[in-house]
Amino acid sequence: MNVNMTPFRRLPTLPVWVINSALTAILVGLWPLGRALEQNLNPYYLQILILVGINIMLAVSLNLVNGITGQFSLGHAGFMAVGAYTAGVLLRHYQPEGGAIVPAMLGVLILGGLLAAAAGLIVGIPTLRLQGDYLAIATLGFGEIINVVIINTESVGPFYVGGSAGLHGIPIYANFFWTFGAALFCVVCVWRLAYSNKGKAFAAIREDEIAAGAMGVNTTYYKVAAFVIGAFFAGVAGGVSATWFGNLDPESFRFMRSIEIVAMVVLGGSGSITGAIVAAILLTWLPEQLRAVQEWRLVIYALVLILMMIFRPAGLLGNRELWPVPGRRKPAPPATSDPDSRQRMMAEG
Amino acid sequence: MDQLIQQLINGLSVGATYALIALGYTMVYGILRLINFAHGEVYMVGAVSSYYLAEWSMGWTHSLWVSLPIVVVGSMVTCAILGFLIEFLAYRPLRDRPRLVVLISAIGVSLLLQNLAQFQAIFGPTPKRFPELIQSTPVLYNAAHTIVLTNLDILSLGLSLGLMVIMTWVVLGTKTGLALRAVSFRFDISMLMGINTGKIISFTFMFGSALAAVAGTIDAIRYDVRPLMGLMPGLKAFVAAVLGGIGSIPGAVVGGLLMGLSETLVKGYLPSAYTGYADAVAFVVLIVILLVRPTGLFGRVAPEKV
Amino acid sequence: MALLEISNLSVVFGGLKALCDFDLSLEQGELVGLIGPNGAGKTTTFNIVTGVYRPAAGGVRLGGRSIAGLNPYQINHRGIARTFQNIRLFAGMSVLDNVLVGFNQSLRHGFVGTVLRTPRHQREDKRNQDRAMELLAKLGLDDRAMETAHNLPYGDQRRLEIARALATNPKILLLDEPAAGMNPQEKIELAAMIEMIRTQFRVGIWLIEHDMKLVMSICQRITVLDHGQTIAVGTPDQVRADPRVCEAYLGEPT
Amino acid sequence: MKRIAFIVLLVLAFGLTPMACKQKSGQRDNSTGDILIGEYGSMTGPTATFGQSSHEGLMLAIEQINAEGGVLGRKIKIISEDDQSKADEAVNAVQKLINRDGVVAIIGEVASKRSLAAGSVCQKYKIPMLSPASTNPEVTKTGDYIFRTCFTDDFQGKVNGQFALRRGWKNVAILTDVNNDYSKGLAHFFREVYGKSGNIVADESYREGDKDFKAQLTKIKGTNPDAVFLPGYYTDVGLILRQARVLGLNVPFFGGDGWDSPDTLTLGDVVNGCFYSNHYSPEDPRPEVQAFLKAYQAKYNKTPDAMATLGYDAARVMADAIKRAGKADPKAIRDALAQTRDFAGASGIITIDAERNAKKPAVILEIRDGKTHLVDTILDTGT
Repeated sequence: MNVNMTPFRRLPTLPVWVINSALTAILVGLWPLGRALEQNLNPYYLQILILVGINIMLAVSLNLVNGITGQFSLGHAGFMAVGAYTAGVLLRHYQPEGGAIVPAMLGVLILGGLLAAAAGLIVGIPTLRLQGDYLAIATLGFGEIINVVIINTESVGPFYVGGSAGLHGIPIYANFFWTFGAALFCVVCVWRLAYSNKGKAFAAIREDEIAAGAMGVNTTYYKVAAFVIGAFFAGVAGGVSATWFGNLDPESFRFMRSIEIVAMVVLGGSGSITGAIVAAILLTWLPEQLRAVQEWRLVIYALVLILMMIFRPAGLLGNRELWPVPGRRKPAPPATSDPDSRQRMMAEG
Repeated sequence: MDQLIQQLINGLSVGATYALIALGYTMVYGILRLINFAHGEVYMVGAVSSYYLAEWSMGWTHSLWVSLPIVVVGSMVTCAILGFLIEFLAYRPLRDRPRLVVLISAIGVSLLLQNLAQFQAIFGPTPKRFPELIQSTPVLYNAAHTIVLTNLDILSLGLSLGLMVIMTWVVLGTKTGLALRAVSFRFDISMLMGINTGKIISFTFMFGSALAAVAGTIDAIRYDVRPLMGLMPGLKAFVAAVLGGIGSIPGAVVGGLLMGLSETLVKGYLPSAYTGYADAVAFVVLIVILLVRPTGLFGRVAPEKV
Repeated sequence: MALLEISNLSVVFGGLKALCDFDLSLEQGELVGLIGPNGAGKTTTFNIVTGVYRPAAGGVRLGGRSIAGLNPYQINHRGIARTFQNIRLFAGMSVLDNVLVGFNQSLRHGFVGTVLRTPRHQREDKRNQDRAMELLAKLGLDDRAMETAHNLPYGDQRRLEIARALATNPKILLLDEPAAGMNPQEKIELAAMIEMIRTQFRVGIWLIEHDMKLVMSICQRITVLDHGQTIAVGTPDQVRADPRVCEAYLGEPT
Repeated sequence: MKRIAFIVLLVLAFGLTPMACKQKSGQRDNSTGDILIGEYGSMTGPTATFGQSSHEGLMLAIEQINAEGGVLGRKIKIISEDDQSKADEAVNAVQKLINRDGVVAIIGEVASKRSLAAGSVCQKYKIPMLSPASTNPEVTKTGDYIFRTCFTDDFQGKVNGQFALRRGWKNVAILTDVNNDYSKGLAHFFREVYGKSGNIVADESYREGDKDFKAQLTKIKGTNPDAVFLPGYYTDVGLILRQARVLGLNVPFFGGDGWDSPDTLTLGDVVNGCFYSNHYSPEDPRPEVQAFLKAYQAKYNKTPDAMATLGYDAARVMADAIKRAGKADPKAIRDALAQTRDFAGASGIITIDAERNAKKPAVILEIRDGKTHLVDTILDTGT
């Protein structure tokens, strides 16, 4: 037998019920873990930890759209705003207490996600006909429109929205458990979508949209699906952040926020889910570490972005994951999410 | 009626800025298919450098005709050098990389320039009024003073149209322009044809940045100078370029003027409660244009799929 | 009625008739060729039939139902699969994944099933993986299953494209210059493989090819196009004897 | 493999090291050494002008206090954090100041929405927060640890409304910044007072960062107002006035303390005959005012704007409270802050009322030939 020829061999994987129960156990375990952290960890580090959780959700969900499906969206913060305002406005209005908190949280987070997903559907169906930069700029425009609408809305019916002053006095119910529970859910969903037979269609669209269509992949459906799922989790992340900070500023959902999230996806390596997580941790931690250098903070942050792109353009992980994925043992070369082969040919002679 | 005419003048005057910035976008995009996200910041640097040049030159001369050329040419040269450096340091090493990577690098450059400019030692965050080089004064007006056209309105409109003509001539009438068109048409082949593509791209960036410097100088004179002034005009000028058909020189100018007009008319004629939405206009226009006619008004018509 | 019926198909690009009144019928298990000089409109014909372009006039019927104007993926679902003149693999994905995308349309579970990893999802995933490996084995690519597609040698990329098309379980397979860039030995193997596909997968094959020897040796019928016009139809021998074909290929007889 | 090791190292270096050496919140010993006071503000971003201005005033005050020997025999040390003009960043900054640096009190922010965001954190950890310039009435309602040394929007809005009525202006147009809650707040309370007997002929808006206002000004001009209420910041006032004059809109403009800046005074002809409400008049002979103006000029070589004055006063009020508290303890400082009575600040005689707001009269200044002239003093808005 030829030893060098190692054809396809299924990686040993645990039975699904084992994995599913393990995930459930982790989810349940987050509660006591969160309580322990909240009691013992310095609140400043807890704050950063929560931000890490929110950013993981944002980066991983955007990765489904930008990295895996190859649709360049710059409107993620807009979807986040939809979820954040849904959760914030409702919780502030109804002020649930006691036993009502848990179902209320679950309700507003899911509702926020669903409304963000609906926004994703409305934006996605027309704009996903566009490609590359045009899509980017259209989604960016959408984010700005959402911002302008919020600034000009004092209230909707009986609900106070706050307009440009922002929304304040949202009860702070989010904690470690909600944040990382939602993040875990998001990561598991995106992971399973990306690395399943069905999810191969997402990557196929990134690689070659015309060929994917000819192979029977309903490209519009999958593109919109990626967009809607991404928007859903952005909405959930927004909801968590609204009820963690207790207040919302419409300015914090403008395109610079979207760009921060895109930076996480690219820095981690487009298409790599664990990469997005690592980058979300790094890019949340780095600015806090840089507080020591005062006014140089953002200058250094900008330089890190540029240097990182020049010296590690495929991101930290390329499109690999931190550990082998079933059916993907051999690492692929850096994915070029660019449909226009011309860009690739632009190597200097 | 007078008010409408005045609003049209206002709109064209705002649009002239967008047009000038859009010209630079269109050049760079036409050749590299790259949204030069830092272009708005180059415009800002143009304004900042013209501010310093004006301060310096007015320290030893009182003649407008000495000062003005120094300011304009000086800031154009500064920005051309900046444009060259940005391309050389932040984009050129990424030439064969996916666009997303280049875009992040561009955003990095943009953030860098914004934050450097906010340093007290460099410029500081506070808006600064331009030294009194040219005052905005009405030159054409009717008896009731209900229609006013200022010298700066005329200057900015004239410059954007004039530069449009010059650029068209450069692209269509010179040897460099021919190479430029070749590179923009087929990058790979033009390289084989012996065109120094690196040089052409540098030229494009320098030219586009110099145009942004002109816009920056005019706006510095008309309004004031601030470190974050490039953000929104940068975005809106890009929308203008797309509206006119990206890659098209007259398209950029027409797109810019149309953007200015539509914004002004929304502010001027919508009921007060809705004028706050004026900033959304640009983006609504953008999305509609992209959906109805992605090639823009003057864009090359893509091969029709029958 | 034949499985694939094309009648009076026409397409216009910017006033230019790229294809004019094209007719064809193709039965299951048949192998029909489409030849013609460069720019004759061969690939355009494929693009219309597979839904990339919309026809200006004429009908395309598959199994008696019109498929003209449908989206590419819908046409693929109806049973037409194709390869491309310039190879369009999912270059960054593994060979196996390329084929698995072809099975995508046969999946019966939704996104929820995927996320929950329901038993049905697991069954389908496993079955498709086995089928994909089986398919790759038939085309001699099984030992390359885990390689990245764009690392494959040229000939293997062509074969992978065919394997991927077959994964969509087509009734009709459209091959666009499968022998382009192959050496004579590879071409012989290709001819054998096409024959194997025709009999084993029981598909009708419609072939665009420049290599006359290959076309003449395996096709049952041949259509010749020139400037969008059909100039000859018939068996290889009839076509070979047609003076207009010689003229189209060799220029005006002097 | 090397790559993974590299990443793990990165994560360790960045993420886990400080996590490991965690410390419990606010358990720093505050009885000796420098007295730590936190400051957070918009040193960068769209409102950096005001953050930096307020910071300069604050640093001047601290420098003076330390030069005089500090308070309680100890020096005051300011730990300054930038929030990039973002509310979320303000929360992070305050979390760091309280829980990592262990400050005993906090000064900030100039913008109300960021004070509201960070104020709830200060309230939670019971660290007194003194805002130099957040004027939204809601800010001090966050809790009993939140104070301010400036006017509130309702007071200043009503002052301007009353002033417009006293001037006998029948028709007034309003031009607000939609992005700015200060501007919107002032306009809101102005309408409440002026709208009762005056006539608001136009109610237009612009957005922070806009530079061309001709569309709105043309529209306003068409309504022939007697005056225009412009409750914005001086960064926009200059642009707006110059454009208004070019368009031939030659009526008086008036606004709030956002106008107060040397930049406004040097505008020349266009600003002649305009009015704004402010905390103090630079002509005020009180020694606190004149000493501050001189010291500021000496240190920064420029005239202070309202933010610098407010930052200066906030720091002095804070130092005074610590002195009266007798110890650098958050609770004691809070109680002392609440007891502030008739403190002679540069921006007026400050008394902290039961709602933890500063009570001080407003002055109306008229700008003529590059100078301000006191035309009115209003303490009670009577509504």
